Amino acid sequence: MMPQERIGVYICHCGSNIAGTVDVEELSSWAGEALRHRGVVVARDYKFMCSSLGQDLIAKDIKEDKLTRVVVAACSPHLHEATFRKACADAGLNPYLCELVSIREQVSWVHTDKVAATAKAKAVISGGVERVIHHEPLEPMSVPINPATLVVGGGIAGIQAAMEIADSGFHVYLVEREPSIGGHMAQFDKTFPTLDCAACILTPKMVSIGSHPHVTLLTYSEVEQVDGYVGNFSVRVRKKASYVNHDVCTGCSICEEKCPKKVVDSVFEAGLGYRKAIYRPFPQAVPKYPVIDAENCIYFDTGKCKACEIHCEAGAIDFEQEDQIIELNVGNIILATGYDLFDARRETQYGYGRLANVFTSLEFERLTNAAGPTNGEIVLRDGETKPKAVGIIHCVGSRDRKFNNYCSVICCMQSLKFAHLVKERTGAEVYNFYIDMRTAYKEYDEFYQRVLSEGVHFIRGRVAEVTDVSNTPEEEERLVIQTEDTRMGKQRRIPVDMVILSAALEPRHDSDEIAHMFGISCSVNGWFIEKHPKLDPVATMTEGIFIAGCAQGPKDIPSTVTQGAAAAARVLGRIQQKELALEPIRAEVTEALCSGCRICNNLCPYHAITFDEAKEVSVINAALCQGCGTCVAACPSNAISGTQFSNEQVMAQLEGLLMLNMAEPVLA
Amino acid sequence: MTQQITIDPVTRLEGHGKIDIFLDDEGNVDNAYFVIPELRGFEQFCVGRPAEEMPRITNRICGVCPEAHHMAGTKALDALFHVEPSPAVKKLREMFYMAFYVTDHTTHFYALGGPDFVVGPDAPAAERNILGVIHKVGVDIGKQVIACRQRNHHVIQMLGGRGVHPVAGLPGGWAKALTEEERVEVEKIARENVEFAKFSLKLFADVVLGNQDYVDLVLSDAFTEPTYSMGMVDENNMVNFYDGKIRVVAPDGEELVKYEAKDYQKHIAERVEPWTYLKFPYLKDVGWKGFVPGKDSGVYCATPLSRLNAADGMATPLAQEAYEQMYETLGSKRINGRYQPVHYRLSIHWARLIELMFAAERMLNLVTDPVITDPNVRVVVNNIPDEGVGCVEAPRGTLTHHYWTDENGILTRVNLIVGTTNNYAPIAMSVKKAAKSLIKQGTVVTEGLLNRVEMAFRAYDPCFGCATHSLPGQMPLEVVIRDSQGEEVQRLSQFT
Amino acid sequence: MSENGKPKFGMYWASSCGGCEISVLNIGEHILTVDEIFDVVFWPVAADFKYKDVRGYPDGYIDLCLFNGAIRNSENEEMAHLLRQKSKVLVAFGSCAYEGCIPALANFTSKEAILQTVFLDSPSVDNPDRVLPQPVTAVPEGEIRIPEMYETVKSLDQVVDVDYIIPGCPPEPHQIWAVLQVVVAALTEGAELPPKGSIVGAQETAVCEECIYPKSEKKIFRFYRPYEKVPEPGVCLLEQGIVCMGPATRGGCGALCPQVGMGCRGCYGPLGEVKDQGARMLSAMASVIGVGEPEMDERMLEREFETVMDTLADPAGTFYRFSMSHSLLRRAKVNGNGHAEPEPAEAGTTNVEMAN
Amino acid sequence: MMNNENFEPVIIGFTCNWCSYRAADLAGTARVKYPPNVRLIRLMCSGRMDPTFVLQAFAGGADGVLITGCHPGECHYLEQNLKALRRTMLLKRTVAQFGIEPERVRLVWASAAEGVHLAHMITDMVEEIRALGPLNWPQVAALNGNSHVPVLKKAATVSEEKVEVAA
Repeated sequence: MMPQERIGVYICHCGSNIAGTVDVEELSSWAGEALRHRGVVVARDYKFMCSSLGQDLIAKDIKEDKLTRVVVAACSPHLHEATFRKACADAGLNPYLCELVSIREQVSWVHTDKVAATAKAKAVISGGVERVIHHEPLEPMSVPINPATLVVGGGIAGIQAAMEIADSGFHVYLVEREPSIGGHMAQFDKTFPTLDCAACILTPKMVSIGSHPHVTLLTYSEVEQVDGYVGNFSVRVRKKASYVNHDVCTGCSICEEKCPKKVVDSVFEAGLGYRKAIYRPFPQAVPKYPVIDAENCIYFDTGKCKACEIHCEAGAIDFEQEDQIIELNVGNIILATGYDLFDARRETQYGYGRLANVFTSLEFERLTNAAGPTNGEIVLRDGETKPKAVGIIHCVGSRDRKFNNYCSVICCMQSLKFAHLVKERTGAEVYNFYIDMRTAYKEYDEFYQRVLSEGVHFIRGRVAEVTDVSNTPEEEERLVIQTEDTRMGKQRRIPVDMVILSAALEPRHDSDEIAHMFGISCSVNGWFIEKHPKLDPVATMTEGIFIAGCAQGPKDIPSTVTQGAAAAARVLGRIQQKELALEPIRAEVTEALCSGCRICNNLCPYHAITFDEAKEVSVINAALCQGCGTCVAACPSNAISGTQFSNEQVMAQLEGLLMLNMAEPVLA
Repeated sequence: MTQQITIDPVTRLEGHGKIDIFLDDEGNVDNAYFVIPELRGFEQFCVGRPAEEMPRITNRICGVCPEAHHMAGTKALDALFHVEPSPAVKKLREMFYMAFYVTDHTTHFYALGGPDFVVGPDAPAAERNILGVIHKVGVDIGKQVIACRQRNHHVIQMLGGRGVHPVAGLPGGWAKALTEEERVEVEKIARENVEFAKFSLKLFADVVLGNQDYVDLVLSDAFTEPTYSMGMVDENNMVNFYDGKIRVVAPDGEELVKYEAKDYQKHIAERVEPWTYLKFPYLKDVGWKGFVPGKDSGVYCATPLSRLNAADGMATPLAQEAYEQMYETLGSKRINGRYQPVHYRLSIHWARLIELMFAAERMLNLVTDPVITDPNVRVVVNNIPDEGVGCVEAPRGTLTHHYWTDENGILTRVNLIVGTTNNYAPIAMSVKKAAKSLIKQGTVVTEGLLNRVEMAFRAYDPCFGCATHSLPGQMPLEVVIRDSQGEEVQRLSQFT
Repeated sequence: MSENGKPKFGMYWASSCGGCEISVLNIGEHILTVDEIFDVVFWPVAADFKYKDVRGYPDGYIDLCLFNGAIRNSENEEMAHLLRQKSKVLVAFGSCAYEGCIPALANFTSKEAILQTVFLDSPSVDNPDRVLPQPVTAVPEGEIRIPEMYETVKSLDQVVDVDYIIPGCPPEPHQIWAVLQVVVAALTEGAELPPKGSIVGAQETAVCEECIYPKSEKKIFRFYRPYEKVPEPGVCLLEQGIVCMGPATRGGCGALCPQVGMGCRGCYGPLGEVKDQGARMLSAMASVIGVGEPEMDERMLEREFETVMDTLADPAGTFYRFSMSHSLLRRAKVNGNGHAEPEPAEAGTTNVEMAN
Repeated sequence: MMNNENFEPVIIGFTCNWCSYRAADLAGTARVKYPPNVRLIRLMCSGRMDPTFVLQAFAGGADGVLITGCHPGECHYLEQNLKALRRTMLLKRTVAQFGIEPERVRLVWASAAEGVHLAHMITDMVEEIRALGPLNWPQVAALNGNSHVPVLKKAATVSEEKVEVAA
């Protein structure tokens, strides 16, 4: 029978790169003869196939010899596959009917014996010819991109990302767990190294986001379910009942004044201050509406009180309010879910929670914050005594085999900031206990120098313990920091009145669930994994899901903002494309052959494979599939086929490489 | 000049069986060889397999009696893993096994051996098959036979998983328990079986015993061969198919030995001949004296008849009744309470029907036993396996499986002594004898004559390598007579 | 068609166990219908025939010939050629003819090892002169010939051209009857026959499709041999770690074995375009082993996997239980019964100890 | 062990598009030399590696099969290389029962940066297979004249096209 395909074989000299080690003329005449019965109708060799003249050769043959397949034997597909595919496409041949096999990187450059190299090149070409016979014309898949975007997390990263996108005129849904956006930054007083006040730079952004025409703010809300794929995610959000009707509430906060129930504020005030059962986390909260914390509300507990309702002139209180389920359709998602602070109690030897005047960094932020519980007064727990000496311990829970191996990045600068503030406001002696000083960013080290010059003490060494057991009269009634001073090379005991622990940044306690819900993954430490640590730090392995800020790993505010903007830029790029073209290398289930054994169901890291309970067959979502082919190889029924790497194609190439297609099977 | 008559193929015996008859210069039978030309080698290729698979591998030795190999293999696993099955398990297995016996004996009597009698040994061959039987006795009966096979195969599938090649056997247990609904169904089937067995015995009495020619044929010297008889007996020395000791009695009825199946190697050895792929077992206690009958020759039979010969009787009433009737009719005397063995090969058919009755009655007893529906018949086994022997009575003779494994239960060694193999020597002898007594100087070898030669071994229901069957009782015999140069001088076949 | 206008039917067994014939008989009363519809011209199990007649038949005389049994020796192969020549439609009937079946497990070992084991090392054998069966034996009266046993068990399609395949060990009666009806329709009413080479009497999907147990995602943490676990009722056996060939095995039997709590044996052979049933099952099973995390140290990973795989006894014998002849490799290079080479001598001595 | 010095093994290598194939490219651009006995097939991921390919390679006359992928934890598709590892391990156990030395199947991790490493692994494997000697599977399967020609398309009648070769 006549071969069905008309195949052209093109052998590149690549100057002497290939021709130097491989007998290219021999190859082309051999291919023309020995592979004719396989459908090879043209075989040429040429100096530089990738040159425009070389490409013209191919184009000409495609037209004149009505080629249906093209095999180019040249360099690595990673170099010129696109080139030759385009050449074919321009000549009217589907680009995927062209196969580029490497006889340079894999033959001429790595072998020396011309005879052996030429023999191998023949095998490689015969493999390409057998393979290309089984190629199918493919079209890139295009997915329409829904222009709306979901941003999860209302910290500075999320705010920045949302802002960038909204300002470009595309809609953003910003979901925040807490009653207000702002995140950790809203809790800070000053920001290093410039020491400008966090609120001053953050709140304007919060306000404009809150009132932005293209932003739907969903605070006190959590994402419950995510379906779909890049361009077409459908997201279910639960908006928790706030028992306050935002349509009528004016945010006058009279309800907060009148509410009789005081609650320790362990979130915003880090446990240093109180809030009411109906509350806004802080005065500049966005949105301005309060929420009722049902767990602590007297009415919800006893059925009596209703003080807020009584005093609310707007009549905004609504005890009957229920959680609201909101369905969103978005094209892209940015996860900016931030971090949790390391629980300093776990470093028991530092006494946090046991020794009153040991504070965490976040507590201290509140302490120094003018809007904080002490109106910015740096005092001991008693609320009045000013410390005469303050110890600041770095790396609490970071760079510590017992807890987290990683460096939390911000602690050094944060501690320097604290040191400066203590000095400035109390004149107390300040001791920094550090392992290494890490001030590697614009103007960071300058700040370090400045604090040094302010007379802050720096002691290098891991602190052994913080204790209130005194050995000397001067230690009495004080906290003693027991440490090794590795510069002096001796043990030291330093009495202080206040200890600040620069606690580590940790992944959110529920980062695993979040990752699973959005179909991405977490590193061993629990941070979200980026698509590429260097070249693609804000994308993930799942198309259409991006990450920004500390959710991806500890970082300071500038980097966080940068990532927020970067993620936004990536999303905007997608939105502008309107449609997304995906490589047509995909796996597909042939329903008629699927027995529903479900072997394949949990093999896909992108959750592209689902089970259709009604039809009892497995289904692959082409837009989620990345084409790795693992399920194709695993399907015991051969019910899953993989385009461009089908069983037929690989087996054919295999037989070609073994020269089984020769009239006489020869094994070099 | 010497002539060689080749009967090829006899029938499929792990392939085909072949008889080579050599005539001397006078044209008398010099010698006759019964040849088994195929070997599959289960004993070797099972090595390396997990032992627990043996019941599901060795049943492929024979698709006609896979249940026998499945059961022998399963019992070998009990021993191999040192686990004693619960009474419920034993009874469930035996009931399953009885259903198999009913269908297998039915198949043989009506489709294999039966035609010789029902339609007659000299009837045209074209009629001597199951359809011939049906024509003779009527379609209704034919349908009864089919129905009997079907309902019992239904039980086999219910408990074994599949109608052919069951899968349920496990060390110390059985994969499938019997539910009450199923039990009720099986009980009904068992009762039908008893009725069918009664009917079959009556048919035999009417058709065979009612015909003096047949009786003479049965009693004729050409079909008489006194040898030792082997069979499995229960604690009361009654016939049992599933479990018991192996008893061997001399031609005159004297007990030679009664041994535990696991000791088979002490009492059985197998000869090898270069002209056949099948081995010839014989009694070690007597010794191999060649292909000769009698008390001094280690040759023995393991057939329905020899099972009856070796036992003191049948454990169920109707079967016992039929048992006594057979021995009385064949003129056997009771010696200290036991009938003397009989050695008329053709009466094996009769013995088979008596066993059919026993199997039916036994099945009924078991299915009405309260423990039969115990749901806990599958057990977890943790013992370290080493070596085990399993033995049952296959319809065609005592069947022994012997396995050795490593501590992971991977087989290192396998030995199988298969039902019909026991009878290889006696069959060879019977064939030779029939040939000698039928082919004399100057005889023209005719089809009827060939059929009589054939009848000599058909009575054994031969299942060589336990894979031999020809349902119409129709051996595709063909005789080629060549001169010493090998030139064909006469070719004839029994069905022209 | 013969004088009486009936299609001519033949059935033959090569190296098989007879189960295929029993399964044909198990179509019950339909057997009488078969007798009515067909003119049986060759069927050792069910009717008379003349060998010399078969040889005398004109080529293609038999309309439908069901051939069961594998090709184990020269005689089997001769019959295959004869019947191919005499038959219009030759069907590989049952697992042996289709893919070798259980007897093809012999392809894991060698002819020599088989003869050694059976005739020399068997614990009960009495063979002082170490006699082995010979193709030709001189006896006082003349000479006796027996067929040559092959080294490798072959499937029917490896010796002759085959028109259709009916898989199964044995094919289930309801499937046999279904196929016969199709053939009759084709022969009598000229209905369309399936394309040559089709697998008939079975379905396009795996056993799981017919299996009574609901399926869910699979993660196997260890394998259980059938006596190591009493399966939880109503749960897929493979998900419980009990090896079941169902996912890689063609359906059509009705998923009988799993119904009694035993994993599918795999007797209906591979699916669709699958070239090697064993490799498919191997790949599927290895894919769903549940242990091991990407972060783990490589040695640790391998240890974890080894532990799980140690619970899977005799992988080759399991994956290729029925399809050995038709597998890509077809046979083992040396004795592959889990031993590098057969050790007859050693076995022999142990045997003596056992015997005494 | 027979003397195989003059024996040139044929080894089929499966590579991952993201790591080992690029490692092979890198070996080329770095002009690292290795024996010409290995012929590579590109897959998107070692997870695509189907044991059928390996058996087909042996059946078709290959003396060894090299499977390469990203290091554990570095898989471009997260953890598909672990599936390749599991399949390869089970495959080695299986082919051993066919009397094929497990060494004839080798799994090598090679990141896109490890061109030299990959070249070394290839050289090493070629020498190991050379020492093992030819596998000759077509002949093994051909015992008893089983004319085992590995599945190959029928050679079509030679077409009349005249072959042009660019001057």
